[in-house]
Amino acid sequence: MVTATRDDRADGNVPVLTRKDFVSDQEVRWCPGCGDYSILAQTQKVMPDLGLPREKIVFISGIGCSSRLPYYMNTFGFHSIHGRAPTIASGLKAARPDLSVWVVTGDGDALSIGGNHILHVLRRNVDLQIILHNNEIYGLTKGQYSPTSELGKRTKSSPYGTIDAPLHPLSVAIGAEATFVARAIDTDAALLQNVLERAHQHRGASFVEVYQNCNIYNDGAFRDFAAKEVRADRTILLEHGKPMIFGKERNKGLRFNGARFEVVTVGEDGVTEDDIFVHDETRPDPGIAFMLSRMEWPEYPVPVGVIRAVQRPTYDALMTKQIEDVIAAEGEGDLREIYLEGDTWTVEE
Amino acid sequence: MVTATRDDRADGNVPVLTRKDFVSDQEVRWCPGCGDYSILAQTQKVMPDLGLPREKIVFISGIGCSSRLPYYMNTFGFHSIHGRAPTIASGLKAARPDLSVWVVTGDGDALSIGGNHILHVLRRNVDLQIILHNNEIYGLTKGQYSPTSELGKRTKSSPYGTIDAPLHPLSVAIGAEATFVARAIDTDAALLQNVLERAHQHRGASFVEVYQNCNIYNDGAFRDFAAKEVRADRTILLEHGKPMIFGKERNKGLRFNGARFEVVTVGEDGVTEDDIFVHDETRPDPGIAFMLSRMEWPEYPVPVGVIRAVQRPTYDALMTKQIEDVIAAEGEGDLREIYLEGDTWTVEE
Amino acid sequence: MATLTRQSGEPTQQELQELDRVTIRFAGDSGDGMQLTGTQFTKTSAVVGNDISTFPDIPAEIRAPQGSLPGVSGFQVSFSSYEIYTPGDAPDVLVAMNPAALKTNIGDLPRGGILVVNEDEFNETNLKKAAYASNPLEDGSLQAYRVYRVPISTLNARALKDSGLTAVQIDRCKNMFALGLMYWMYSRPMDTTLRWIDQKFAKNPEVAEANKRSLKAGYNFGETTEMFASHYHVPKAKQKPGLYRNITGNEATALGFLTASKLAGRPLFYGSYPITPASDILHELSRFKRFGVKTFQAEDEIAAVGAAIGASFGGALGLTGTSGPGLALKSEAIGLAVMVELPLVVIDVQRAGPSTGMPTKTEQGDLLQAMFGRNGESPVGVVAPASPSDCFTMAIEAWRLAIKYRTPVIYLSDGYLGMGSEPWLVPDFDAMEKIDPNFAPPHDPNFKPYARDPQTLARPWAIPGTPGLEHRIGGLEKSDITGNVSYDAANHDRMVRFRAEKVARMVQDVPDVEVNGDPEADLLVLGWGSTYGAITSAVQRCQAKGMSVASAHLRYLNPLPANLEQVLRRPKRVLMPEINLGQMRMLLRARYLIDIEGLNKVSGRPFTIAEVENKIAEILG
Amino acid sequence: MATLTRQSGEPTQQELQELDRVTIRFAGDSGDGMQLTGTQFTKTSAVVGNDISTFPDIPAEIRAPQGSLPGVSGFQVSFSSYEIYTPGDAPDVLVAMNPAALKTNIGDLPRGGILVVNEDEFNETNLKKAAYASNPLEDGSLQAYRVYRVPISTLNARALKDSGLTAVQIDRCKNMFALGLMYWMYSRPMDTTLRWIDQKFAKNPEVAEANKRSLKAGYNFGETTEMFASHYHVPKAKQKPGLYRNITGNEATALGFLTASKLAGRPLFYGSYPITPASDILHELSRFKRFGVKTFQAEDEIAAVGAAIGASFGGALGLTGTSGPGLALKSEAIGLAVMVELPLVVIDVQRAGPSTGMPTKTEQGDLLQAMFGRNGESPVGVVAPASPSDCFTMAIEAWRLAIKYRTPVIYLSDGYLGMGSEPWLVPDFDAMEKIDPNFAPPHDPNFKPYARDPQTLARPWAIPGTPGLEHRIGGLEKSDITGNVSYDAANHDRMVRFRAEKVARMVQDVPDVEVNGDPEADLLVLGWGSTYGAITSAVQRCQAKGMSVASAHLRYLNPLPANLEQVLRRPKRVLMPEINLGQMRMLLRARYLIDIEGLNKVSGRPFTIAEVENKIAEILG
Ligand SMILES: Cc1ncc(C[n+]2csc(CCOP(=O)(O)OP(=O)(O)O)c2C)c(N)n1
Ligand SMILES: Cc1ncc(C[n+]2csc(CCOP(=O)(O)OP(=O)(O)O)c2C)c(N)n1
Ligand code: SF4
Ligand code: SF4
Ligand SMILES: [Mg+2]
Ligand SMILES: [Mg+2]
Repeated sequence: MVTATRDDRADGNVPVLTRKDFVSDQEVRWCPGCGDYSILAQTQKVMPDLGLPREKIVFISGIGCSSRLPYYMNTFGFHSIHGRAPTIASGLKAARPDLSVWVVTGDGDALSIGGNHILHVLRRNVDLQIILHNNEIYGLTKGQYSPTSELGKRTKSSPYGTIDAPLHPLSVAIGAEATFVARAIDTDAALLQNVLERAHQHRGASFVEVYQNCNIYNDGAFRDFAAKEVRADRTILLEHGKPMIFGKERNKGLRFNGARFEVVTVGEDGVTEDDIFVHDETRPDPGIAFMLSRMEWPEYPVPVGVIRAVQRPTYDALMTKQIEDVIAAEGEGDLREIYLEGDTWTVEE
Repeated sequence: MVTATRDDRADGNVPVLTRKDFVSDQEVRWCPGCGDYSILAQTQKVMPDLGLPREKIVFISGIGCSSRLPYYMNTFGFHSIHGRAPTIASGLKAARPDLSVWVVTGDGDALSIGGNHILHVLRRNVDLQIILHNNEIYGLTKGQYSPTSELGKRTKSSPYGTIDAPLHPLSVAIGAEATFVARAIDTDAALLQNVLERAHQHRGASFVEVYQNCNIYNDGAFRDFAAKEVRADRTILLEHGKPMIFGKERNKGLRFNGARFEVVTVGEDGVTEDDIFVHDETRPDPGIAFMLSRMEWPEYPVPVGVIRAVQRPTYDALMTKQIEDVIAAEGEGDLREIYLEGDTWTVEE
Repeated sequence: MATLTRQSGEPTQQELQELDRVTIRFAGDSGDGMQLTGTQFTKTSAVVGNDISTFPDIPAEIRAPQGSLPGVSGFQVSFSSYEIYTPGDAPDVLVAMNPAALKTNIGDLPRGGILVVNEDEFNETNLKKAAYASNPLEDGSLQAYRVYRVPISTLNARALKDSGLTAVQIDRCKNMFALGLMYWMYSRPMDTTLRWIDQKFAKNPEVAEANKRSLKAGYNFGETTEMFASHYHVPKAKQKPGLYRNITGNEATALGFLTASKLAGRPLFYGSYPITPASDILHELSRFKRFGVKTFQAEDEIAAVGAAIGASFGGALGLTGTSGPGLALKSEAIGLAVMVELPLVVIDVQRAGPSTGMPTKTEQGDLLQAMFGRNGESPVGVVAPASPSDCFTMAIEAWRLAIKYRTPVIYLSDGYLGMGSEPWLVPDFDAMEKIDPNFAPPHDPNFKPYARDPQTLARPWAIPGTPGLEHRIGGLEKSDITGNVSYDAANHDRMVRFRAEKVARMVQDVPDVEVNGDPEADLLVLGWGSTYGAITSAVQRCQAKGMSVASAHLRYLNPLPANLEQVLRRPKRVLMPEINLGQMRMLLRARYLIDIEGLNKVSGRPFTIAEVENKIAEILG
Repeated sequence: MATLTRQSGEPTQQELQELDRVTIRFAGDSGDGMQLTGTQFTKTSAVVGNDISTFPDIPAEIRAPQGSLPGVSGFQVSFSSYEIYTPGDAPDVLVAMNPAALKTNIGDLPRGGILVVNEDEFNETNLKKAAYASNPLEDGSLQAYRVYRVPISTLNARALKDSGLTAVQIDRCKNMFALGLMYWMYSRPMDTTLRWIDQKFAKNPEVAEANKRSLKAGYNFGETTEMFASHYHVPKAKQKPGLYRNITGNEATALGFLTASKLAGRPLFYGSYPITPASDILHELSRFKRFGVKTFQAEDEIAAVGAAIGASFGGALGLTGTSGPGLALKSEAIGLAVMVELPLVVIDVQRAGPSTGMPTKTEQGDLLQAMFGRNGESPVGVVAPASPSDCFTMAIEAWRLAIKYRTPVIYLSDGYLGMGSEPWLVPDFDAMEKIDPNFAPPHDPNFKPYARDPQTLARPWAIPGTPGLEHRIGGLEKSDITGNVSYDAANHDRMVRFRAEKVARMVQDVPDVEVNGDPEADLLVLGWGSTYGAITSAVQRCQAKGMSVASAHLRYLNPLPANLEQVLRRPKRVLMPEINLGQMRMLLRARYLIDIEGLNKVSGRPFTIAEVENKIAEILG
């Protein structure tokens, strides 16, 4: 239950909320061990820090295991239809810029049937947080391959292996003019919370890919690099303004060799920390961010954290501003005046 | 009329065809001065060089002014529905790898309603030629803004200017794993013919953006850099293995400064030709190609020609091969055997 | 129909004849400004007090080569001294500015009709472009008509020779010459148009002056030459007094929805993807920023309806609009709106189908798609305006129902209504009934997302931002009252029937259908949507001839008016004209088991009055 | 229905009773292998010569926590000594492996029914997971049933203690113990299952051995304990002799389409996007690479149908499949196929709607969407299989019609048919009638893309790669014969009527509908699709009771059989049971003006025999 009383809301004061305030009364229905549990938990954890009353927060999802998340959030929620959450969220945010609108989606929901809406919500830069649970499989429909499944994967619908090369969600996003692009891992709670908060702080469309383990139909899809033991050596946490260094010994790094990145070891064959490329999430030109979005284990460490975060006016803000400007310039609309536009005449008694 | 006789076809010999063989009997219905006329002419010009009989060539389009092109080609053609040409082409090519399948589309057809299919046809690398007539407007519906119209553009549907940031078609394509990406200009016949031929030679999905002037609803959209007088200085023709040099005096070039490209003048402040970046269309890593896809006048010259051309097995070839492999390994399917899969029993007389 | 051709016998000395109705069609190249000419003639006729009805005939989507057949643009205006409901079956006068215009329009001109041609344009090249083997002005092929060959281009050029304009600019004025000539022929004053020219070319006085001169030159040409046997006068029509404007269906639709949002005190959100013939509604609404209208040009029709649903979820009036192919794409999302029971209005300006069909042609082919084009039992309200000005009224009605019953309502217009125009008695906003959005109040301890209003069965509209009402909705079946996801068998059956019953109960707000004429007539002609004009005129004429026929018209298609069954049972026979193969007829036959007969035409064109009239005569004859 | 509970009076010493039909439901946690247990029992019963019918009750899409209510999985099998058409209304025996299984299924067990529970699982935690306040085994709430408490887990563990397997592995075998017990209770041989175990665990002899031991242990437990009053025998059913296999509707659908492609000698191309309950068809067809079947898992339903259309254009059998929400998305593209007149088959395995609805539940709610869910006049053929094995036949019929008439055909299955199974008399391919694709020949000088076959009105199928046939098709209205784009009014009207007439003429290939019983009976019960089983059984029972009732069933829905009108006019009354609100009834009422009555249930479940039986009794009683 909310601890706040009506009055401090009336005063517009933000009530003091806890994680529990964001837990709905619905029984959670995911398979035991599913990565979605952690994503839900971290999402509920960061909510109180947003400084918003619950009624100002809306979670909108499509269809998929991941898309059930809104039922478990004690906020407003809309479990819509497959792939269309970004459209509903865009309409809601455009109509109600005062709300904090979150989109929860899956790799199939967002990149298969919903691909077109992702392109356009990103290029319009609607101020939304888009959280993509990427388990590289269709979970809800019981295990067909998805647009992020690796080439050759054998699934119910590809008994002899897939022949479709996968999409890279972050590359798609950057190719679609995304202003905020980040990646997290279901099992890394701290990172995930941080990324979710950054996504909320960003004014514009925030695109967050979360590697999520589907332990039933695609168990261990990310184990190679995301498992606790190897994570430090096989992923790289990007931090703004800091050199791209990773590894247990913090001695591995990324150097730019003129046309692409290469992995080097500081201290070996003359490489010093100065040779390591410094991460700048605010670069206007998305070229470097795009290169980062391509990096895959084992050739590279897998980049996590905020890859790109640039400012550009949001669609909802521009829409509001345009209306304000027009009214300022031409005055409030007068129905009668519009009725009489064009040519009128009077028929006398 | 075709000059070839039945017999040499029967022999599988390719008949000798001329441009006229590819002109259909339908009256062309575009506005006088429309850029589509030139694209049609160049397309008909290159056809004879493909070395294919007409019946092996299919043009599939969506809806839009541009999408009327198939009616004017004396080949097989399908003027389908808005945005869906890539799906029909994918099905046709997968079922009939022996055909040369061309997709003709517009900026609205391909990137607005058809965006999702473009993403997936490119990542699957279906062996198609996709020719996007980009006039940065909805022509057929009489002049609403399109996903490539510049921000703030005033049109019938945006009397106070648009608030949607445009997509960059080539960036979208590269973000979607495209293996062949090129750009041409309607008024540059030689370039356009060359690009069309290259697109056809490429095994896989070839994505070609053609800047096309809509002289009725968006006249002069590309004039600033595409006009004959300025083209040499404001566009750069990318040639594989050659340094990125442009300009009437061929003294301007692109240098990579560590994180992005910059325009330099050879001979000025110590810049020599060796400093100029050499174009390599075959780079496996699409990072540089992506950077090129972002370049816009006036900051940069507008890149034209083939930006990226890499090899990756095509979807249709993989589909055929998978079937061949399975048959080689397991033998031709036997209906009776499949009927009897699982458990059977006999009911006696 | 009293027309010039029937009345006047042999030509006499420029006598002034009185007519009660005239229909003129202006036809020329897209570049000749025919739409503009027709609009001016319409406006002037309205101002002098005739009743008017117009329909433009614009070439298929794009601009074809100058002088070519597909490039022909036409505008038909009918004006009269009595109430009329259609732009007329056939023109009494055809003004053809070039051979192509003649070729494409002459077929519609009845024998003996007046034909005014700009003979200057009948040269080699133009004749070839129009695929004329020989010059129709010479080869006698026009003998059936009363042909007036006017060298309009030359006369116009002469009139403007010292205007200081370029030849091209001068030639552009020739439509004003033609207009002036028609003004003389039908005794119309020029002042309205003269004033309009001044406004339009305020920044360019030279051009303004030229246009005015052309207009007058045309008028004087009629007056001074002996060429014309007679000219005509069409007296005022009796009309409801008040302030009028001429309005197209698409304009009225836009104004209606804008007005609905003001009546509800909630902002209008329009999500749409351009499509002929619905695009104009997007263009209109995007001009209304001053009213806080938000227009969202979506990436496709699915995004358009999705955004509208999102806006409705947020408490705005979520509106989406398209034509048939777009409605097909919206099907799944409309089903979602049915399940989440939010207000939503979907405009379908119908065009000729199936598939891409004939985008610029009209049809009533989407009724069954509107009723049933969704998976599962997915009932929605359906309304259809009967005339261009009625679009205003029914747009407001659509929202009244959608909001009160928390359900999608489909608004079925068509190309004929959308592009056609007629006079509109400008309404008084303050006199209109307000619409109460009736949001669920904050902190309501008894709030239940799917608790229903006992009378309407509507669920609460509980919008985000309202403290204490946090809840989740979605497309999975909902549990009665709580709205939680439910796979319970009995609950599903109950909810399916609730949704059907809720739409059925909208009948509480549907006015009874009226019968024009004897309710027990031998024949009742029943229509819906845009067939209103042709049916009403045809039935009135037959009644005038003493036939036992009555007419009734449906503007609320789902649910149907409560008294409809009676209305259908009283006459001996019922005829239903539709611009489809009998879609509404099927619904009525299934519901009432009455053997309704059909008059069906699917040619992309509206019924002519004569077509309906003949069918009535055939049945009663 | 003769069932155990009605026949046996007081328990006696393990007597062997004869029954003519028994229905058993196995229920347990998703992890307990109930589907497998049920399948084995089914197979054995088939092998011993009973007629069988089964239906699985699988939990909603994803795996719920172990032991929880949503996690319960069930499998119902009915076996008998006479022909049966449904898996039985209610189980005679319920085997509940845990409290959750008991909770969710006990409601369906009739009073006096046999209940076998694994009492070991009725502990604190499990009872809590199942939301039981008190232990039902103790609190007397099960008095109405004949309860057998068997410590299955313990007994099974004891039987396997020296098996060398881990505790977990051992516990996994307990379903075999339950199966063995049921084999004893219904006097079934174990050999079929024993053989199957050996195959399945060939690589793992230890596990095989353990499973076999558990099976036998269960059997012996029944034999040796005094616990069970009696056991039972169900004699062979009279069945058409031949080779049989058990088949689900989705399997039969896949095989039917594969067979159609072989009959036509053209490759099968399946474009689909996964969706419950249609996904299995994609899974099946993707296994058939050896037959050259090409499966395309598309990015969405629109791409799926688009690709199928492209494949058909290329001369393959372009097939696409989905469920209701997906059919909504395919609407626009199906309209394109109507316009270009290419063969296309669209599978809709219907599920409970509207919107996402209840994906795992069955419904007949998409009929009107299939008929009318497109813009404009857009007729298509519609067929619907009547039973799981009939899916094979109707899949072939769909293609036969689509190819002969060059038109889309929608194939309406549903979740009940798709997941249900029954014996299938394996057909002889060589005895089936071939399908002639009848492609247009190369270099035909008279080739015209839209010239029509006088008998079928079909246009030529002229595929790319055929020299001399280069032509263009598309979604704009086509000119008769030439197929060029046409905006001509008369042409459009003609083409609209051609397309309608073409589909109507498919009746030439639609067999007459048969009446089971007296054609002049007081009541005819008419069904379509998956209601066949319940209707047939109910009517047979009522006929046995001497009621004047007959049944007829529709498998061709558009066009309707030529003799249907007669069939409907001869009986005094007609009743139409549908798992929707009366969609087919509406079509028939509109067409024939006959007052057909409805029995409508929309609960996501098939009709029970009793529901139909009672309605018949109510009408005739
Ligand atoms: C229109 C439509 N098509 C298909 C489906 C079936 N469907 C539901 S979820 C889903 C994909 C789920 O995959 P993803 O988006 O990755 O979510 P996950 O379950 O893996 O979290 C599909 C194909 C549907 N519900 N609606
Ligand atoms: C489903 C559907 N929605 C909308 C339309 C209307 N429409 C036809 S073409 C078009 C856009 C054309 O723009 P573009 O693709 O850029 O082609 P262009 O005409 O500029 O060559 C639109 C919105 C349609 N025909 N079908
Ligand atoms: S199926 Fe996979 S993604 Fe879905 S709930 Fe289970 S584990 Fe999670
Ligand atoms: S509208 Fe524009 S794009 Fe279309 S034909 Fe005319 S000039 Fe070309
Ligand atoms: Mg997934
Ligand atoms: Mg365009």
